[in-house]
Amino acid sequence: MPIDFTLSERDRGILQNVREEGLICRNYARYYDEHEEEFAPDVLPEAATFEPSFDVSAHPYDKRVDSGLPVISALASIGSTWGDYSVRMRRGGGGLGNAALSAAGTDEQKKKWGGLTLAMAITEPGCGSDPSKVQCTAVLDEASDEWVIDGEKIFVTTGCRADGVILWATVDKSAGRAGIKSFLVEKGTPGFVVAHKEKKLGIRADDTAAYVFTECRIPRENLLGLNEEVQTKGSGGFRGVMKTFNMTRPMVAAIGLGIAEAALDFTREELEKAGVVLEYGGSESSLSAPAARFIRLETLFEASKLATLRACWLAGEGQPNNTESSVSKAHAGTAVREICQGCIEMLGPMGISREHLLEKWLRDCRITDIYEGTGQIQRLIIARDLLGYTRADLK
Amino acid sequence: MPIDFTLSERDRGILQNVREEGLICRNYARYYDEHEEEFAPDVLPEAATFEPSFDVSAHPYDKRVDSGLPVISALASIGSTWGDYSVRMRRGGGGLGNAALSAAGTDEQKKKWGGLTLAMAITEPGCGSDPSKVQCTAVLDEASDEWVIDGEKIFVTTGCRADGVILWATVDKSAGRAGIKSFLVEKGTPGFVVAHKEKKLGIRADDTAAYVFTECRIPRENLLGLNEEVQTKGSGGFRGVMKTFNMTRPMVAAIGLGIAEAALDFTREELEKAGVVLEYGGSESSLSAPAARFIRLETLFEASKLATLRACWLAGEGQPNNTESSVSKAHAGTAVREICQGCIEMLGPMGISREHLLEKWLRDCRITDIYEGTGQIQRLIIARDLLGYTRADLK
Amino acid sequence: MISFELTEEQELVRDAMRNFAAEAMRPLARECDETESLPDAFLHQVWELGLTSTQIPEVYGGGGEERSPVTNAIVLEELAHGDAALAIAAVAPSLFANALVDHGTEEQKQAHLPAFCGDAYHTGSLALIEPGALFDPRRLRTVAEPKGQGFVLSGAKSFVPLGDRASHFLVIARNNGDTDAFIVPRDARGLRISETEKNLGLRALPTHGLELERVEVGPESRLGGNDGCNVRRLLDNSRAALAVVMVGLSRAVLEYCVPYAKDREAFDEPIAKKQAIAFLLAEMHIEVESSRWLAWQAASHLEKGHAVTRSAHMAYRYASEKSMWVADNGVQVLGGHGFIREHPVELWFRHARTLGVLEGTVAL
Amino acid sequence: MISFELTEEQELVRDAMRNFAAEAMRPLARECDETESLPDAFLHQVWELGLTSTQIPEVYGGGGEERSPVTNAIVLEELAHGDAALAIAAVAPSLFANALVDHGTEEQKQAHLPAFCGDAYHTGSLALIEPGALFDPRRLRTVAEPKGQGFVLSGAKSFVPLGDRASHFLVIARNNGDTDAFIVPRDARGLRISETEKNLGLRALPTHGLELERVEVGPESRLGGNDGCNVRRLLDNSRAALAVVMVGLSRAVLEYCVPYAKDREAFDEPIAKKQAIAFLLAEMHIEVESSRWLAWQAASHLEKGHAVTRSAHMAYRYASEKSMWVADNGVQVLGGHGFIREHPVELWFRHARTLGVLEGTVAL
Repeated sequence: MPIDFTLSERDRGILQNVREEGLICRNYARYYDEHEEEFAPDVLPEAATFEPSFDVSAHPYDKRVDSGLPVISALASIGSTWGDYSVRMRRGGGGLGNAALSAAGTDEQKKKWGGLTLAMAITEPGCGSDPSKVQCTAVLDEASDEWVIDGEKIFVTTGCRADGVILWATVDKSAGRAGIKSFLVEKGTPGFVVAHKEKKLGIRADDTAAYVFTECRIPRENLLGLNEEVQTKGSGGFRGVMKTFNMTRPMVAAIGLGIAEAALDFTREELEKAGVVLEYGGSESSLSAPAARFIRLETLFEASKLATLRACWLAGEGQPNNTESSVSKAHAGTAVREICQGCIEMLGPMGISREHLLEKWLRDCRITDIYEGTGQIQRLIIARDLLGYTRADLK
Repeated sequence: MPIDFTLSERDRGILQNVREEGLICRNYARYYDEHEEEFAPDVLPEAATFEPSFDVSAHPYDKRVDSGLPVISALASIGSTWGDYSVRMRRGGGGLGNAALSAAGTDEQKKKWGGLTLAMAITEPGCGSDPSKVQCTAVLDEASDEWVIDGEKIFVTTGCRADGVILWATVDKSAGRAGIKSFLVEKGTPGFVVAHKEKKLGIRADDTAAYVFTECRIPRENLLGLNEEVQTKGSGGFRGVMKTFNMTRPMVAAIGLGIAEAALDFTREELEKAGVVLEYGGSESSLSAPAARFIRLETLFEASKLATLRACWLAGEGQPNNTESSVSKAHAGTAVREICQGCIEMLGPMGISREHLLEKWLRDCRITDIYEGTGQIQRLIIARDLLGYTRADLK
Repeated sequence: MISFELTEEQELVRDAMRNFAAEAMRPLARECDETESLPDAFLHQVWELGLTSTQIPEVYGGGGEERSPVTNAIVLEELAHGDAALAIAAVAPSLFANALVDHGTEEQKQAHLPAFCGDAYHTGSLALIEPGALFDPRRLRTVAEPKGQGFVLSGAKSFVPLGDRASHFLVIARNNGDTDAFIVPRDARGLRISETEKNLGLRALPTHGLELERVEVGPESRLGGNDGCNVRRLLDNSRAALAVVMVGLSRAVLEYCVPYAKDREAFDEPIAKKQAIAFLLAEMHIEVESSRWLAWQAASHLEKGHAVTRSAHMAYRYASEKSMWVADNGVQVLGGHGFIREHPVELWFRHARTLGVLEGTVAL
Repeated sequence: MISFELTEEQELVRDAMRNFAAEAMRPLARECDETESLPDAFLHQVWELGLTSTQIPEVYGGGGEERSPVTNAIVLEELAHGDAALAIAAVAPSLFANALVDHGTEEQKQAHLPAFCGDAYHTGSLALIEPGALFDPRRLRTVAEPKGQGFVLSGAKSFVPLGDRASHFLVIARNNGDTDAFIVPRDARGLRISETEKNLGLRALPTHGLELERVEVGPESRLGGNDGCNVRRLLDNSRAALAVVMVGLSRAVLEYCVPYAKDREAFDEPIAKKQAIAFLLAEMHIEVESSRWLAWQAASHLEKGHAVTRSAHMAYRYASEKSMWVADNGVQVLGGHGFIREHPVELWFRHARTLGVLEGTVAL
């Protein structure tokens, strides 16, 4: 369909639903921020009547007028985390592992596990942003047709509350990055232990876990995408694994943007209460300092949101979006930091009070530029694509 | 003397003189910008009665109350280029080669050549910021006690109008950076040709030349510092050459800051004429957008100026200032860009009119972050010092 | 729905304009800037593309093609990628013609549109900006006072593009609390057109100052007649269009820097292999792309007749900030070579800062 | 003359404070933040350093040492390098005492200063900030109305540090066009002190809201007596001091990140060897240094009795912007580890954003 930036009735309906639920989540935001040891309930009482936000299949979809699934998912993520990042995580379907499943799983796998909340486990104590250093192993036991997983994972978002996890493990260390595959492990599988829960700057109600896998056996068909072959030539094999990022990166961007939008909306309201006039279409010179600053931040948000929708739209069209996914994540990663810091600075001392959520949004949003590949990693990916460089050319 | 940020009577007298001369230079600024093929006269008629700005020796110096030579030189540079960068260059003594001479020359050399305007020639067509790639050679002819120079230099600031040049040449290519030495070549020496004059974005009246040296013979004592030994062990030899940068970098920062201060002063005046109120001591929230932005830019200027004075003060105390020199240049390099761009944006369309000098200041200041080592090179130097890394550790 | 898909037709026109820009504009840009001249031959060549006339209704002699602000944004990005100054000269007639088509009375259309459908380059111009610091398009000082059936215009304008050859000026003025646009012929009594202004960038595009000393115009000069017109929308359109120009410019910088950085060696390898340079290029790419989507969004709002003041404001401000950033860092990537006039980045640097304060000179 | 030279005495005191910060503050910081508590033992320990009492004239029981705002800046940077929240608690008494010394009448000095020269930690506090968005210290809403010889204070304050233990508050209020400071005892009638506020950072430092409901105070409560005092200078001093705190904080971040980056490996080498990380560290260093010189300049202006509003404003705003930048990028250098509370960078990130909006809580 031709270039278009308007939402259909269905789009708006979904988002309206998401926002309403978001506002309910927001009621619990402070409580679970201050009680990080507790988990928010799966279903908030006031939200019991809502459809799960991400079940877009509940809405009849007309491809001639409605936004595609990746786009509406990103918009819904913005809407949910606008309510509250952490409490939102309790409303199934939105785990980062689910994005990976939908990007790289077979149709059967999607069907089988689509209903679970799936975490995504990549980082290990020694590896940080360097996936080629993955030490976690998956060994095929042909006798039992099982994969045997051993290793540790840290910084697993929603790791405690998830029903299962998609993790990266190597099936052949000598093959380097090409040996890395994604596997699905359900909670309750023997040998899979949640070892530790992190205390964090933000997103405190959304737990971050450390996992230990010890001779953990999973069915052979739990290999995401079912491609067992190790393509040592070229990086084709690893690219398959990386593909899981092509939706998670814009989704992470969207999650951050929802927080930033909450900060902007709160700040706009406070500024307007204080008599600040926001005027568009003129020069900055006639505006007050907070009005000019606010409009700049709002513009930054809008730019970041469009970059994210662009990456999602490409995914929906089945077009490659590796660069665009990194653009969206890199853009949002810095934008949300600047927006939340700026909102606090504009409002002054009230911005740092825990009587309001603004200070929490600053803390929550800060993860955006870190997880699923830091901003630095995203820029490396973009630069390589731009320059036609390999990983060896540009490190 | 203890920490102090006030100027003595002598300091103020020198700077007053420099500013008055600067204002005269400014009268000629537009003309020589638009007539880059012409040279401004050595002595502007209205300025004939001024002492040369940099002849601080004309002022009795009391080390208990007056700022030291490097500091007052930097302040004087700010004052002169506040008048006009390019026309200022016509008033002897200020060439970048002179800073090198004063940092690395013997006392006798300083005495002999101190009165000349000296350019500094480092860059070659193929080498950019990489001094170890210097192809220009100096071969000692023991028979005649002469150095024979061969090679090409580009981007030589004030190269056409200078009385001579300090150039980098290698006496031993196999020794890499350690083989590089600085030589002084006076204009008129056979074999030394000014080949080309660049057309530039800014500082158009300050010529930028390309030199060709063909069997150019200079006296043996024209080796700056007279140290003929090539220290292949360690980088001691090259450090001697690099030392010339320890004053040129803050001087380049100061030159850029003078331009930025001119832009700020012009903008302040126009803002005030237009009724913008600059108020200090309160929150930004009560200011107009241009007032808040202006004060931020002014603050950036002040921070950059102090970083520059700090590097100069260390030089005056005979303390190492390698990192601080790079800090001053890196800070000023970005600050002046932001300041001049911001001033134009604040003033709106009038800022881009050649009826005023603001647009010229934007063009003039842009060189600051490029010559004498780009901002990227400066950050590399700072990072290496900070991390205790060698050039091999951090490239 | 959210969609970023070009139609086949848009892809074709984009490719055609990309070729035109590369062949007919880029090679001219430097000399036109250095000599501050706008060659008639170029204007003739661009006129033959029919950018303006094809979208004018047939009844006034035009091609009658439906006008698509989105398609026009795609075209304008390509032209600006060639050269921003020449691009503005190329599409300046559209601003005037489109304003008439969108807001003019039947009489105004009949009087002015046929001239845009002829064989020779013909243009009007927008007189919006006013001299002095802190110009704000929402706080104009030029006024229109009613006199009899008509108006008396008083004030001063600057940065009026093509003031040397525009047949008419669309003078934006305050009219009793409202803002209106007045069609003023260049030979109007009391109107003085200045010498060509000298600017930082866009030197191939002549701009002029206007002095309006009690210029008396009849009622037919008020765009939209007795009802006036939506000047706000006209200016929003113009700001959105300027955003597109800045996107094209930024893309030109990026596309020049990428091969340069791969080719240029320092410390034994291409500078592109240094993270400091590679990250600058990545950031440029991020901003070129993001600026474009904001500009498309504003164009799409125009196309659908939606409110556009806010989205055009955002597109313009963002592109202004980011095109300056991109061009400034383009200079940095080239180092010393970025500062000399052998490379086009020097020119784009000046264009960027100039475009970023112009508030509007073209239309989609 | 321009000089950046520390005296020998300044070097000694700097080294002593650096040790104290490393040994007595840094190890406490995380737990004090997590538990939102300010240990009396620490206050006692810091009191023994005599930071406040030594500079109070002997006649009031103090050490009578000459006060040097520059030396105090050097001291405060070191304390804040230990922990900003504890540092503020440590020097909060000085703000009150110095205000009395500089601006108080003889009677006020006699009444209040001896308490600061005892063996036990004793403090007053500055009640400057007011609730609500867009607080501006130049546009206060708390007012003092004359009544008889005295005044009636009405309004509300927030972010009053140590409101739980301050014996008196220096309430800044508008007094008939002027601004004045009033010494209000904590048990004044009509004064309500809130529960401890909950803030983003500086959680070890309790802050409180004050409600002043027609608080009647006598003429002796007006700082400076009938002449009033230079409140502007008092606040400038406080902003300059806060700038110094932010310098110490930024330096702490940098000094933590440098060894971390050298130690942490990714892609087979320390992350510090990546230009992207190395340049961030270089930039942090640039800003820590530059912020410090601006703060020193303001301190020097204070010391010499020069005008300080502009230099203190610049020092405060610059340090506010840059300490946030440094702390934010400190988190980035540590990546995932920057986000968890095992490392102090997380704490410094929250401190930085908090300090950057406080406008003033300490003095030099």
